[in-house]
Amino acid sequence: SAKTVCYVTAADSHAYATPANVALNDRAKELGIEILSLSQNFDVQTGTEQVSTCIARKADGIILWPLDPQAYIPALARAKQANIPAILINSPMAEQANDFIKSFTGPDVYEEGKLAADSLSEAMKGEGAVVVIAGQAGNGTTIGRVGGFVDRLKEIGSKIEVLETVNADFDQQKALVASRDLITRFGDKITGVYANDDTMARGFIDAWKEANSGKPTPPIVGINGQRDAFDSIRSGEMYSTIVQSPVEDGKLAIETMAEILDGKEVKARLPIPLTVVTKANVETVQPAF
Amino acid sequence: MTDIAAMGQTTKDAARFSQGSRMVGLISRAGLTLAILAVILYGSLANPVFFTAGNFVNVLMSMSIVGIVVVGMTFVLVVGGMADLSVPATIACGAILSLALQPYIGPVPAFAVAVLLAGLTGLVNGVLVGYVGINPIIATLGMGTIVLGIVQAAVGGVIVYGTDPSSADFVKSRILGVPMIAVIFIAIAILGNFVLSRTFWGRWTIATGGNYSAAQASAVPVRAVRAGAFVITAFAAGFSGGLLGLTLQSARPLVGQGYEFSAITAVVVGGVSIMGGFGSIPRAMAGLVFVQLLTNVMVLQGVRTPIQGFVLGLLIAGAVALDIALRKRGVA
Amino acid sequence: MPAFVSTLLRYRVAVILCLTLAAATLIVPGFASLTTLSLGLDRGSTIGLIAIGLTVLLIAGQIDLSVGSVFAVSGIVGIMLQPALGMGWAALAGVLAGTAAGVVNGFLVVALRINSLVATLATMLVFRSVAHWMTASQPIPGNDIMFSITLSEIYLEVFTVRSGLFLVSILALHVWLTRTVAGRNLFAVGSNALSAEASGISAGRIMFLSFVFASTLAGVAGVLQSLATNTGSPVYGSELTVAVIAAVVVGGTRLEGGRGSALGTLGGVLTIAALTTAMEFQSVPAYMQQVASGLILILLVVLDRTVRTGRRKPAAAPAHA
Amino acid sequence: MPSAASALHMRGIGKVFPGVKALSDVDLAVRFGTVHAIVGENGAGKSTLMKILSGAYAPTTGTIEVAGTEVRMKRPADAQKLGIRMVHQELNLVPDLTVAENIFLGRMPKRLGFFDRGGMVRRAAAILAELGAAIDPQQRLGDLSISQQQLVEIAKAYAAEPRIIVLDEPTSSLSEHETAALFRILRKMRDAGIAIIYISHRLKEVLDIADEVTVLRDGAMIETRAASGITAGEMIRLMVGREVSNVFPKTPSTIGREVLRVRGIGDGERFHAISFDVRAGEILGLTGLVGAGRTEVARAIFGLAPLTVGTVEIDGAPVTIGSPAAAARAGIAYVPEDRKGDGIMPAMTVRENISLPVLRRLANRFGRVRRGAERELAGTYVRKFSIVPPDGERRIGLLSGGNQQKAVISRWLATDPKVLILDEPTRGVDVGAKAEIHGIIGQLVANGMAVVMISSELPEIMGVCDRVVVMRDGRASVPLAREGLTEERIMALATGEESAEGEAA
Ligand SMILES: Nc1ncnc2c1ncn2[C@@H]1O[C@H](COP(=O)(O)OP(=O)(O)OP(=O)(O)O)[C@@H](O)[C@H]1O
Ligand SMILES: Nc1ncnc2c1ncn2[C@@H]1O[C@H](COP(=O)(O)OP(=O)(O)OP(=O)(O)O)[C@@H](O)[C@H]1O
Ligand SMILES: [Mg+2]
Ligand SMILES: [Mg+2]
Repeated sequence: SAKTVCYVTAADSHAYATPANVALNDRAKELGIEILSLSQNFDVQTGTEQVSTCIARKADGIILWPLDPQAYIPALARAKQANIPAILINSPMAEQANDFIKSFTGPDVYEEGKLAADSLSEAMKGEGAVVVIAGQAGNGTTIGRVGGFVDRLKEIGSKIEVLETVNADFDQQKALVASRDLITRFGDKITGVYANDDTMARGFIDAWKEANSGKPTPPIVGINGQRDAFDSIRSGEMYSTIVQSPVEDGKLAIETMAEILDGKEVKARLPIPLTVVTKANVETVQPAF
Repeated sequence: MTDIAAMGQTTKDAARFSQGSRMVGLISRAGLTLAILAVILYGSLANPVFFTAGNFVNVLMSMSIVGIVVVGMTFVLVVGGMADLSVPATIACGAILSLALQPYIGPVPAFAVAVLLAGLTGLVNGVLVGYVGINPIIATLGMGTIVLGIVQAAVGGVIVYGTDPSSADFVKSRILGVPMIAVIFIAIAILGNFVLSRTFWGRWTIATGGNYSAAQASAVPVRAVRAGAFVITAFAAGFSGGLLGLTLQSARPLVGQGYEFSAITAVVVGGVSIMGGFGSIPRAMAGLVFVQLLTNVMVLQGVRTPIQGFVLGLLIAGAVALDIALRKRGVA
Repeated sequence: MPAFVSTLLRYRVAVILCLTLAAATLIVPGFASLTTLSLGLDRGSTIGLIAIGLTVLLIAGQIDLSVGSVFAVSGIVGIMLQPALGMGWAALAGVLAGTAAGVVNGFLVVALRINSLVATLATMLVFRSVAHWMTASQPIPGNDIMFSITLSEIYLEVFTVRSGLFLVSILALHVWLTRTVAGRNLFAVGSNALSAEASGISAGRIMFLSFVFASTLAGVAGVLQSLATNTGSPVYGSELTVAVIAAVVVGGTRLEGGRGSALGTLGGVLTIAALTTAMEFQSVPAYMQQVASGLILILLVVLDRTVRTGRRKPAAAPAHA
Repeated sequence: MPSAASALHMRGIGKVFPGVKALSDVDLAVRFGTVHAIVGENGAGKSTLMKILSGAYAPTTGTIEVAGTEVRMKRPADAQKLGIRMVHQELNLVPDLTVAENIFLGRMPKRLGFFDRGGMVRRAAAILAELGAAIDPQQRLGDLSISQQQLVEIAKAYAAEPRIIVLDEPTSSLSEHETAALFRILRKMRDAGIAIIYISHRLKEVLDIADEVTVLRDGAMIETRAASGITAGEMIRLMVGREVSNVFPKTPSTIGREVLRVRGIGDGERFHAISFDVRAGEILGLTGLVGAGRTEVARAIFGLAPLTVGTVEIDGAPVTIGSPAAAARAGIAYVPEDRKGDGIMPAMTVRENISLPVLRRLANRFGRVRRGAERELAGTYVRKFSIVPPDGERRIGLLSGGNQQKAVISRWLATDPKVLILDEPTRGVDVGAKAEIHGIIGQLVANGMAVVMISSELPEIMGVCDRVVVMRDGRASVPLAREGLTEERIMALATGEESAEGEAA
C-alpha cells in the first residue's frame, strides 16, 4: 500500500511556500506517496501540535518546515521514539535537533546571509555604510539571514559599517515606511542596502525614488529571486538577489523522504542550489517565482 | 401660557449652574496639541533631519494609508461599535482585487469593484451588528476570518502584481509637492469630518452611540446608523487597501495585518471614547499625527522596532488614563 | 418556537459539538479513535486553559487581548530562569510573571478606569515588547528535553498532564461559578457593576482579581507550552488570543458580561479542537479552516441571539409565582 | 412610638458637582421608629443627600452621625455595615441574576463559600408574598417589568433587616394596590423601631405615612416639621417658595374629528385585542395596575415593538408602522416612561436632544444641518417651556428630571405630530414641573392635538383626561367618559372586579 508522509508546512498561502508545497505534492504523486498536508499558518505552537498529530496518525514519515530552531525538538524526539523518520525542509534547526532528524534539505538561510554579504561587499568595493532591512524579529529565517550577513562581514574583516537594522516583517509597505525614515535619517550616508527578501528591497527602492527622484539607488541586495527583482536588476535599481527556488526546495524534500522510505541512507545536509544573480547573469537564470 | 412661563422663571435660581471647570476643559482639548508640539520640539532638538520638509512629507505619506482607515474607524467607535476587526480582510480585499482585476477590466473599474466588494463585507458586518445585534468584536472578527480565508483561496496564496504602471504613477504623483496619496487622504478626512460633525447622519451616529434606546425612541434609524458605521469603515479600508495595492504594485493576503490596531490606537489616543457617543475626526487625526510623529522620532533615534511597541503601548494607556482623569473633573 | 427547537437552541453548543464529531467520524477515516480524542484534548488544552481565565473575565464584563503576549512572557521567564532556579521554581516564576501581568491589567482597568479593550490592547503591545527585549528577539532553549517529552506522555490512553489539568480546572470552574457566592457575585458584577457595588459587593476587587486570574492562567498555559517545547520564544501566542476568545464565545459566554458558563467553554474548546483536528486529518488548507471556524463562530452567536430574544416571553405570566 | 433615640444626624452637608452646587449646608435629623419624609422639587437635592447617606457620594462638607456616633462612609458597603439600606430612585438591580439572587445580593446565605439556593428562594418568596408581589423568585430579573423590579428593589432592602431604610420615590412606578401593601410594611417596620426616610413627590402619600417632613429647595434645607402640623398646600409653598393653586388644571378644548384609531391590536404575548380611538383636542387616559401592558401597547403603536394583529389608522387611513421613524412620519409621537434609559442622550446638549427627530428637515440637500435653524428651534422650546437653565447648549444630563422631561416633550412637538403618546409623563416629577407639564398638554389639545396619556396616578387621570381606558392583564376596557367616572370604578376595572371589555364602537 502507498506510504503516507505528513508534511507540516509553514503556510499554504504564501508567495514562497505555496509553490514549494505544490512542487512537493506533485512530485509525491509521481512517486506514489500520499501526502497529509498540515499548515502552521506561521504559528510555531500550531506547528508543534501538528507534529503530534502526525505521530498520532502513524504517518510513515514527517517533513517539517520549522519556524523556530528549538521548539519542535521534543515533538521530533517523540517521532523518533515512534520510529517515524523526520526531515526538515527549507529552514534549519538547532544542533540538538540533529539526533532526531534524518536530514535537512533546503536552502541555507545562514549561507544566504553570507552570500549577500559577499555580493554587497563586491558592489561597495569593501567600504561604506549599509542599512539592513530585516524580516520579523524572532523569526528563524530572519535570524539566519541577518546572522550570516553580519558574521561574514566580520569574517572578511570588511570595513563596511552597518548603520541600522530595522524589522519590516517581510512586508513591502512596512519596508517602504521604514526606508523613508532611514533615508531621511541617514541620507547620502547610505551606500548600500541589504534586505532580507526582495519584497522589502522593493520597499526601499520605492522610498528612494520618492525622496531622490532621478538619483541612482545605492547597491541593493535582496534574497529570493522574485521576478520583479530580476526586472530591478536589469534596470539597475538593484544590484543582486539570491535565487532560491521553492520548486527545488519542495522537490528535494519529498525525494529525500522517498529515499528514506526505501530504506536508503541520506546525507544529513542536502542543500538546494543558491544562485547569486547580478546584471551579469540575469538573462540566463530562471526567477524563483 | 404666560402663567406657565412665569412659574418656570421663579422655580430655579440659574446662578446655581455654571459651566464646569474651564481650565480642565482647555487641557483636555489642547492636551494633544501640546503633546504634538512637545514631540516636534523634542524631535527637532534631538535630530537635525526631523524638522525638514522631506521628513514631514514622509510622515504624511506614511500616515495616509492608515489615516483613511482611521476616518472610518472613528465612526465605528463613536456609534458605540467598539472596533472593526475585519479591517485587515477588507484592506486585503481592496489591495488584491484592485490589482488582480486590472488586466481584465482596466485599473479604474478594478479599483471600483475592489472597494465595492470590501464595502459588501462591511454591509454583512453592519447587518450582523446593527440588525441581528451581535457584539461587534465577535461579528467583525468572524467576518474578517471568513473574508480573509476566501481572499486567500481566491488568489491561491501567491503575490498579485500590478499590470498597469500608469495607475502606479498616478498614486505616486505629487500636487504642489504634496504626494497624491496624502491629498486623497486629506480629502477623505475632510469629507469624514463633514459627515460626522455637520450632517444629520453624523448627529445620528453620535446620538446612537450616546444612548441607543433613546435614539431609537427619537425616530433615529438606529440599526441603519450602526450598520452604516461598519459600511463606512469597510469602504474606507477597501479604498485604503486599493491605494496600498497601487502604491506597492503588489499585494498578498496579509497586507492589511495590524492596520486595525493601528487605526484603533490613533482614534483612542485622540480621546475618542470606545464606549461611543463622543468623538470627532479632528480628534482622531490629532491622535494619528501624534502616534506617527512619535514613531518617526523613535525610528530616527534608532529605537529598535520591537521596543517601539513598548512605547506605543504605554502611550495608549497613558493617553486614555489622562483623558479619563480629566473628564472625571467634569469636562464635556 | 416549538419546545423541541428551543431545547436544541438552549444546548446549541453540545449540539454543534455532536454534529461536528458525527460529521468528522463519517467523513474522516480513522477519526473515531482514542488517539484522536487524546490528541484533540491535548490540542484544546492550551487554548482551554487560557479560555478558563477568559471565561471568568468575560463574565465580569471585561476582556483581555494581552493573554497571547503574557503566554510568551511567562514561557520565556519559565525557561530563562531554569539555570538559576531549576525547572520547578523557574516554572513557578513564569506563572507569577503572568500573575504580575494581570496585576498591571487590573490596575489599568480598575484603578485608572481605562476600558479593558483599550488597556489590554496597550499591554498586549507592551508585554510583547518585553518578550522581545528579554530574548533579544531570539528563541531561547531550555535545559531538559527529556522533561518536555515526559510532559506529552499519555496516561490512561487519553490524558496528558496538560489536558488533565484543563479538564479538572474547568470542572472546578463550573462548580465555582454555579454554586459559590463568589461565583454569583462575579455574575452580578458583570451584569451590572454599579448595582453590585451598591449591594456591598466590591466590584472593583472582583474585576481586578478576574484580570489576575486570567493572566495567571495564560501564564500557566505559557509555561506548559514552553516546557513542552523546551523553548521560550518571543513570538509564541501571537495567534492565540483570537482563537481563545472564539472558543469562549462559541461556548455561549457573551462579551457584554453577566452570562456564561464553564461547561459552555468546554464545549466551545472541544468543538474548535474537533473541527481543527478533523480538517487537518483531511489536509484542508488553513484558509478554508479559517472560513469554517469563522462561520461556526458567527452561526453560534446568531443562534445565541435568537435564544435570548425568544426567552423574554414567559415573564408575562406572573400568576404562577 | 417605641423609641425616640436619634438614628441619624447629618450636619452642614454640602455637595458640589462640576457646574452644580447640589447641596449646601443641609441638616437632617431622623429618629428611630419614625417615618421621615423629604420633599422638594426636581433637582432640589433629595437624591444627592441620600446618596451621601448611603455612601455612594462623599459629601464636600459636613458630618454624619449614625445612632449617636460620627461615621465616615467611603463606599456603599460601609453604610450597609451600619445598617443603612437604600431603595434607589434609579433601579439598582442585576438583570442577569434571578429575583432571589438579587434580593440577597451581597449577603447570600453561605456554607463554606457555597450558597444555599433552596433556602434563599424560600426566604425570597416569603418576603415577596409579604410585600404582596406576585413574582417568581427564580425568574431572571431582567425579564420583569419596571414596576415589578421596583418591588424587588424594595424587597431587597427590606430583607436586609436594616436599622435605617431610605426609600427614594419607591411608589413612582407602583399601583395604588401595591402602594398600600408597601405602606403596611413600612408601618410594621416603623413600629419595630426602624428609622425610615421616605422621598416622594406624592404629597398625599407623604401626609399618609410620614411622622415628620423635611423640605428641601435648591439644595438648601428649608424646614423640618411634624407631619400633623402641615398641609399639602403648605408643603408645596415651602417647596416652590410660592403658591401653586390647581395641581391638575383641565384646560377646556373643543373635541374634533377622530385622529387615531386602534383596532384589535395585539402582540401575541403581552396584550390582546386592544381597541380605542382618540380625537383631535382630546386627552385619552390609559391606566391600570402595574404590568397591565400599557407601555407595551404604546411602544407597539410607536413601532418600538412588533404587532402581530390589528390595525392602526391615522386620520382614517391605515398605517404600517415598522419603526419609530415610520411612526413619526405618520404623525405619531411618543414620550417614553424610562427617561434615563429611553429619553435623553445625556452627553448631548439640550439643543441636540430636541432637534433629533427633525434633523432631516433641518438639513440642506447635502445633509448638512443648518445650525441657525436648529438653534432657533431649540431656543423656541427652551423659552416656551421655561427649561432651566435656559441654555440650549448645556448638556442635558446635567438638568433635573422635570426639565429633561420638558426637553423630551419639546423634541416631539418639533415634529408637529397629530397624536402624542405620553407614558407616565409626570413620574418622578415635582409638583411645580408637573403643573407645567399639565399646562403644556392642555395647550396642545387646545390647539387640536390628540393625546394619549398613560398614568398610574388616578387623581391625575381623573383630573386631566377626557376619556379613560383601563387595562388589565393585557386587555383593555371600552373607553369610559370622564363624567360619572370615579376612582373606585377604575380600580374595580383594573383589578377585574368589574368587566368592561370589548370592541369600542
Ligand atoms: N452626578 C452628578 N453630576 C452633576 N450634577 C448632578 C449629579 N447628580 C445630581 N446633580 C445635580 O444636582 C442637583 C440635585 O439633584 P438630585 O438628583 O439630588 O435632585 P432630586 O431632589 O433627587 O430631584 P428628583 O426629584 O428629580 O429626583 C440637580 O441639579 C442635578 O442636576
Ligand atoms: N422586557 C420585558 N421582558 C419580559 N416581559 C416584559 C418586559 N417588559 C414588560 N414585560 C411584561 O409585559 C407586561 C406588560 O408590561 P408593561 O410594562 O407594558 O406594563 P405597564 O402597564 O406599562 O406597567 P408599568 O409601565 O407600570 O410597568 C408585564 O406583565 C411585564 O412583566
Ligand atoms: Mg431624586
Ligand atoms: Mg408602563
